[in-house]
Amino acid sequence: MPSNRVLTGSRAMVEAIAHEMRADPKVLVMGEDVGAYGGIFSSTTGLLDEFGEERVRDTPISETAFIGAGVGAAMAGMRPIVELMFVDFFGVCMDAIYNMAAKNTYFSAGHCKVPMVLMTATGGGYDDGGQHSQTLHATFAHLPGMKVVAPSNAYDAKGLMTSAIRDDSPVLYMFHKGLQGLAWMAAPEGASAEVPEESYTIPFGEARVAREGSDVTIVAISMAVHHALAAAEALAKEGADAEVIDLRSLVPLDREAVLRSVAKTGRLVVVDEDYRSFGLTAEVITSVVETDPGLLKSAPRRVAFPDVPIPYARPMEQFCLPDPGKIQAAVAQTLGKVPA
Amino acid sequence: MPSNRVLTGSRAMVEAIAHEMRADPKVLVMGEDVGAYGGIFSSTTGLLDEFGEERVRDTPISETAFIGAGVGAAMAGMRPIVELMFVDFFGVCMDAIYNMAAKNTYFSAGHCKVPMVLMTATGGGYDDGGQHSQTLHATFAHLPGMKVVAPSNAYDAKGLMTSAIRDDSPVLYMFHKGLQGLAWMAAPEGASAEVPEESYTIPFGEARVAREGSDVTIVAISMAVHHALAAAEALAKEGADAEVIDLRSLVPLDREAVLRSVAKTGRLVVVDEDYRSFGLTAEVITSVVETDPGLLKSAPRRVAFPDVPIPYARPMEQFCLPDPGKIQAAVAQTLGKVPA
Amino acid sequence: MQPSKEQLLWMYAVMAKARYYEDTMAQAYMEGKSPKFDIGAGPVPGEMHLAAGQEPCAAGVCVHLRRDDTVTATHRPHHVAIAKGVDLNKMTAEIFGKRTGLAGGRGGHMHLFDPATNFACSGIIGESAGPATGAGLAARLQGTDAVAVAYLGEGAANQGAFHEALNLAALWQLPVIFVIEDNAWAISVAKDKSTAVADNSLRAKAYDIPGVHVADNDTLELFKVAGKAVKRARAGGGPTLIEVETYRYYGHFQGDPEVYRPKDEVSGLKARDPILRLRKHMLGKTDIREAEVEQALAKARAEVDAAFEFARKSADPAPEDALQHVFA
Amino acid sequence: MQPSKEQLLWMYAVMAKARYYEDTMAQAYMEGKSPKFDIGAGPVPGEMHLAAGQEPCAAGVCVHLRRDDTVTATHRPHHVAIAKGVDLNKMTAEIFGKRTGLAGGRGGHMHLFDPATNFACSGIIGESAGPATGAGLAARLQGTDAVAVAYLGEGAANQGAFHEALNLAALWQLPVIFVIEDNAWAISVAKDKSTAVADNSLRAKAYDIPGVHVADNDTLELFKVAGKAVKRARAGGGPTLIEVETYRYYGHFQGDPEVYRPKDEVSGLKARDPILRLRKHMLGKTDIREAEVEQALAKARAEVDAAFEFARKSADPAPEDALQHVFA
Ligand SMILES: Cc1ncc(C[n+]2csc(CCOP(=O)(O)OP(=O)(O)O)c2C)c(N)n1
Ligand SMILES: Cc1ncc(C[n+]2csc(CCOP(=O)(O)OP(=O)(O)O)c2C)c(N)n1
Ligand SMILES: [Mg+2]
Ligand SMILES: [Mg+2]
Repeated sequence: MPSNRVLTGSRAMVEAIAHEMRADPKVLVMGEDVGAYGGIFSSTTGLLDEFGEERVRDTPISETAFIGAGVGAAMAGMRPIVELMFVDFFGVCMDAIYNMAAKNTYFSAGHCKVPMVLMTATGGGYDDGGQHSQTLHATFAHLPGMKVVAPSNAYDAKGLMTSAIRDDSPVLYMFHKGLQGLAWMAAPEGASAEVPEESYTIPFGEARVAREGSDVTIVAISMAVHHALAAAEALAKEGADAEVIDLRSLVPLDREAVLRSVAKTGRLVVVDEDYRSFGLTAEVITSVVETDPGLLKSAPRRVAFPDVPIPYARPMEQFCLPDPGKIQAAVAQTLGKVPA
Repeated sequence: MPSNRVLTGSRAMVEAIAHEMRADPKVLVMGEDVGAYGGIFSSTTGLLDEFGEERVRDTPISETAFIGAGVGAAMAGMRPIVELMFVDFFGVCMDAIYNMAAKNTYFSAGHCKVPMVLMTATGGGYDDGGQHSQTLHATFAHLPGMKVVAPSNAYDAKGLMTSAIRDDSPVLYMFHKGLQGLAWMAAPEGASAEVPEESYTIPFGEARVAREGSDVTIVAISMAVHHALAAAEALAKEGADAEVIDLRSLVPLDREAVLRSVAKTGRLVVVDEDYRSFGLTAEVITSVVETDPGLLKSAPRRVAFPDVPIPYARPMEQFCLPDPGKIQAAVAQTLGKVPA
Repeated sequence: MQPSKEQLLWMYAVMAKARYYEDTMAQAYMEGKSPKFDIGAGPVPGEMHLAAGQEPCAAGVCVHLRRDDTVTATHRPHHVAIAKGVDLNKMTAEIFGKRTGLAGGRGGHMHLFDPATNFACSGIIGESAGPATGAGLAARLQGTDAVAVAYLGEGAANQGAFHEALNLAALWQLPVIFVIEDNAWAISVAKDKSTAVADNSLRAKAYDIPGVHVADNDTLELFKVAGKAVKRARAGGGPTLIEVETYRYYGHFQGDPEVYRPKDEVSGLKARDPILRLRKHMLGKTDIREAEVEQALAKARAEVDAAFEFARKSADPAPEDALQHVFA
Repeated sequence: MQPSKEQLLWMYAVMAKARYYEDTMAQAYMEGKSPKFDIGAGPVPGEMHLAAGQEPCAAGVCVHLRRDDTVTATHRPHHVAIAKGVDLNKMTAEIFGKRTGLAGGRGGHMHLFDPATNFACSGIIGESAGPATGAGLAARLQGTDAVAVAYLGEGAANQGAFHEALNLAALWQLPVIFVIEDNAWAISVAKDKSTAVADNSLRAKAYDIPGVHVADNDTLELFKVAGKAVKRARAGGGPTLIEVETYRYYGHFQGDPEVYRPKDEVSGLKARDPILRLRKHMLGKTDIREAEVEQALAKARAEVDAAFEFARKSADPAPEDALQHVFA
């Protein structure tokens, strides 16, 4: 693969969508500002020009209607990709998502399929306040019937999107704004990646070992993977060798990958930008201890957003967000370096 | 207290509401069929007759509007009690709940208060299908800014409702249909209870030891408490002495009570009617092990609804629901009686 | 536009079948639930919303539909499912929660899904509007002249989903017909306690589409109105909103104490029963013979009896099958 | 109904203050964000939606309001907050994310809450409608003649919350005025690509309430229309829906590439600037003297400059204070 193929997350997403739209006339895109604007977070840049207004549809601010329409179109043989601009807006349209898209397959014993991708922007760190900065991984992963994916880099972004579009079940595709490589928002090094031009898929439920290590397992997803990797580098200098697991999807959840790693390291830190309680961190930790609490040589730690709405002022939001420093501190605790 | 004061859950709720309405003209009730019908699950029986149409308001099927109106009325000095008929319907109005009611206090640094009670019916077991049988505890407990309570008996139902109405923060009051003591739906013995005539409060975040025991801790909430108690009785016959903790509220969550009990028993089973993954069971288990994994002598177990939509047919729904037998089996595993 | 003899007989048969279906279901549902009503007992699980009295809404619209047209119905779906041609055995078995049901008992009375006839329904008020709009969009993108019909109760016309879907369908000029079954009640809440306008068809003005009101549960009038709307939609003329004044004979659900409505309301309505009125019309105003009508009636009843027989005889699902079909 | 001299001067001062506020904010916002725009840099955090051009919507309505009346605004709230009398220092400090802000920096630009003036706003489209309806209900239950005003953009008129709240307010005849600021755009989506009717005031028919359209961003016309609506609401006459044709000078948010709108659109709009038109009216058609106008202008600008000064000088919040005030 030519090394000039380093793409941003958004370019990678768009490439996957465009490829599927070329290959399959049943694929269409709907959402607010997905046309001329190209998606507020550049998730649809250029699609209108190539595919036209019939297949790339700007919608009114009517999430209940256009996501419901996505379900209806999917059941009628189309493969809609629908954008919910910010995941924070789920509250105005959750019924169409969790009670319809996610359940119609079950209610019909699989006789009806809902091959819809709902893509939505997540995450904070750029001071956008409490209704535009949430992650809400667990809000969706807790409810049955949706596959839930959250890529951490451009390579996965393309492969997971291709898999999502080809999946006959509804897939919630959660992309972190800070990983899109937008000209106007800082992104971590490593969010952009070499991306093959040809189409490829990444299976759901297969975590990726982002960094091998032997002393402690750091489990993360989406943006948190980059914080985990940065922490691991810093820890290496202190002589601690951390393994970093990128879950890539919440549903299905690759519990085996976590167990394999913890069986090796005996120590566990789980990092998530979503709210702390009743979230991903608890699910991962419980998945380990319910299998065998003996695997853990020390108390597991979670690094997540505290149970408070997301504050607007930078110092307060940064205080709450996971970051490499907080992860290092948590790892240090699991290593018994500091009092828990 | 006269022993002829054994009330059903619904009677106890209504008594608390009526008492507060008499004491405080700011309290009103809004929702679908809360007037002449008295609430589909008898949560408002008789209130219309006593307080009239201005304070007991039947609404259109417009949850977004009337819950949003509840928020506005609360911020304008009223103390609305709003009913969402089934918790399953949250999808059409979650924005008003989690983005407004739950966040306006924070967004105003407490200068604005939202003293609203949102009461809603939860739970299955009577074959009502996948859009009318959910529990969804974690869906609300995961999101900051709401207190979330779920009584298991009439005594708690009254005390928690009184506390909820008097609280200056939004409170989600989740009552299980099967605990209401409805003439047309079976309820477990123990759901009805002796209830003092006079008004009293129960603080949020204080779990109740429903049964003392020394061998294993069974943590539950709402309907699951009754399954846990039944399992404990059966286990006693087999010589296992189970302690049953009724959490009573999810937010705040009484982690200390769980830790105290597990410190004594060394074994943990968590029971919840809500979906299994990313839920209450994982949060409780993690709260223990992140404090000290050494507390556990065996792998903790969860008994919860599997990650599938709720099936309609009785044999399939019963297969999925927590029950005493499943809890006994889980306890047996923690006691090492059977291979995990 | 006058219905042909075949259309009249078809509508009559559908309405008679739907009526007999609901009356039969009312009986079956109460088995094991009386004398003391216990929702968790008896052969028929769950809640039960019956549509006796509302048959015109089903027959008068679906008579104009093809198999490839989509219908999304409500929590009160039986009459519409029957009119759309959903397999009566599988549907009844589903309502009985049996292995042979449309979804093997996973969905149930409020969740009848039949890809063979493009029929679906839902237990959430207003949920029919979005998917019908999407089916209309699919037809347009697939280049067919199929249409979609969304059924809603008059109570649903105050749900946000109704507004959003009508605007979207009108904006995109999609082939969707929105049919409001105004049975005057949303559980215990009367229309004038829920809706700021007396007639929901007025709301079509908010979307610049045709809105038509059909009074007095009139099958023949609805036949005309719906025929025009379907024709218009097929021709690319966009959506229509129709409100039908209809009657609800049973309670909101079986077991409804009905404390909220006057005891004599239903008897008053039954005096204008739409099936009897249609029969009267057929025998009085057309050359249809009583024998033909009786034959249609007998056939309809036989099919219903057979369906209940099939459902009762069918096996329960295996409990552990609850775990299947979460994903495609 | 003609505005008094005081009312004219008040509206002019509010509009001039709002305009100067937005222009000043536009500058401050870009500090540290140019040459390369980085949303996370500079003294002003987050997104920034400015309302320059939309001042009539704020002044022409709020001139009729009292302190005890409630206003719920949108994600584009500054002009309305200023018209309602929100403390400019605290508001600006909040937008700068400072400790001295309305909420100590927890809320920010889209979440300005001021119990002193009963003002609130929100970042979710349509979220203003429900709470205003509730404030109207509270006024009625408390026996006062206070009213509530909900602001919405024209794009919000297609959100379910809009429909539900209008029906509820109309049904209960609550003292609520719904004001749609039609600035022709919802981010990049033009009104005719989002809304099936050209004029949202038509939608009042769906709720049997008065609907009024105010053309061409006309402050004086809106003054009349809003005055009537507020009077009606105070008198128990129920809600009114008003759509105001207004202008958006800046992009949707600062940093908006505006690829979607013709380059000359804004210059065309500015030729009809509502503040200049109001000034012309005051000087031409009333006995208000230029000196009075200039004085009002100078005072407004001084207040804005002082507020920015206050905000810039104020301290950042303590990071750990993020954990406070989740509950009352
Ligand atoms: C979003 C939502 N809110 C409330 C309910 C509970 N509910 C079920 S049927 C019903 C009344 C519906 O009235 P209408 O739309 O007129 O239909 P009808 O029952 O009269 O056929 C209500 C409130 C629901 N299922 N979904
Ligand atoms: C429910 C919801 N959907 C989408 C958005 C994203 N969004 C923010 S502003 C906006 C456009 C709003 O247009 P309009 O209502 O006309 O107000 P304007 O920006 O023109 O003042 C959109 C789509 C949102 N904040 N909330
Ligand atoms: Mg009805
Ligand atoms: Mg606009």
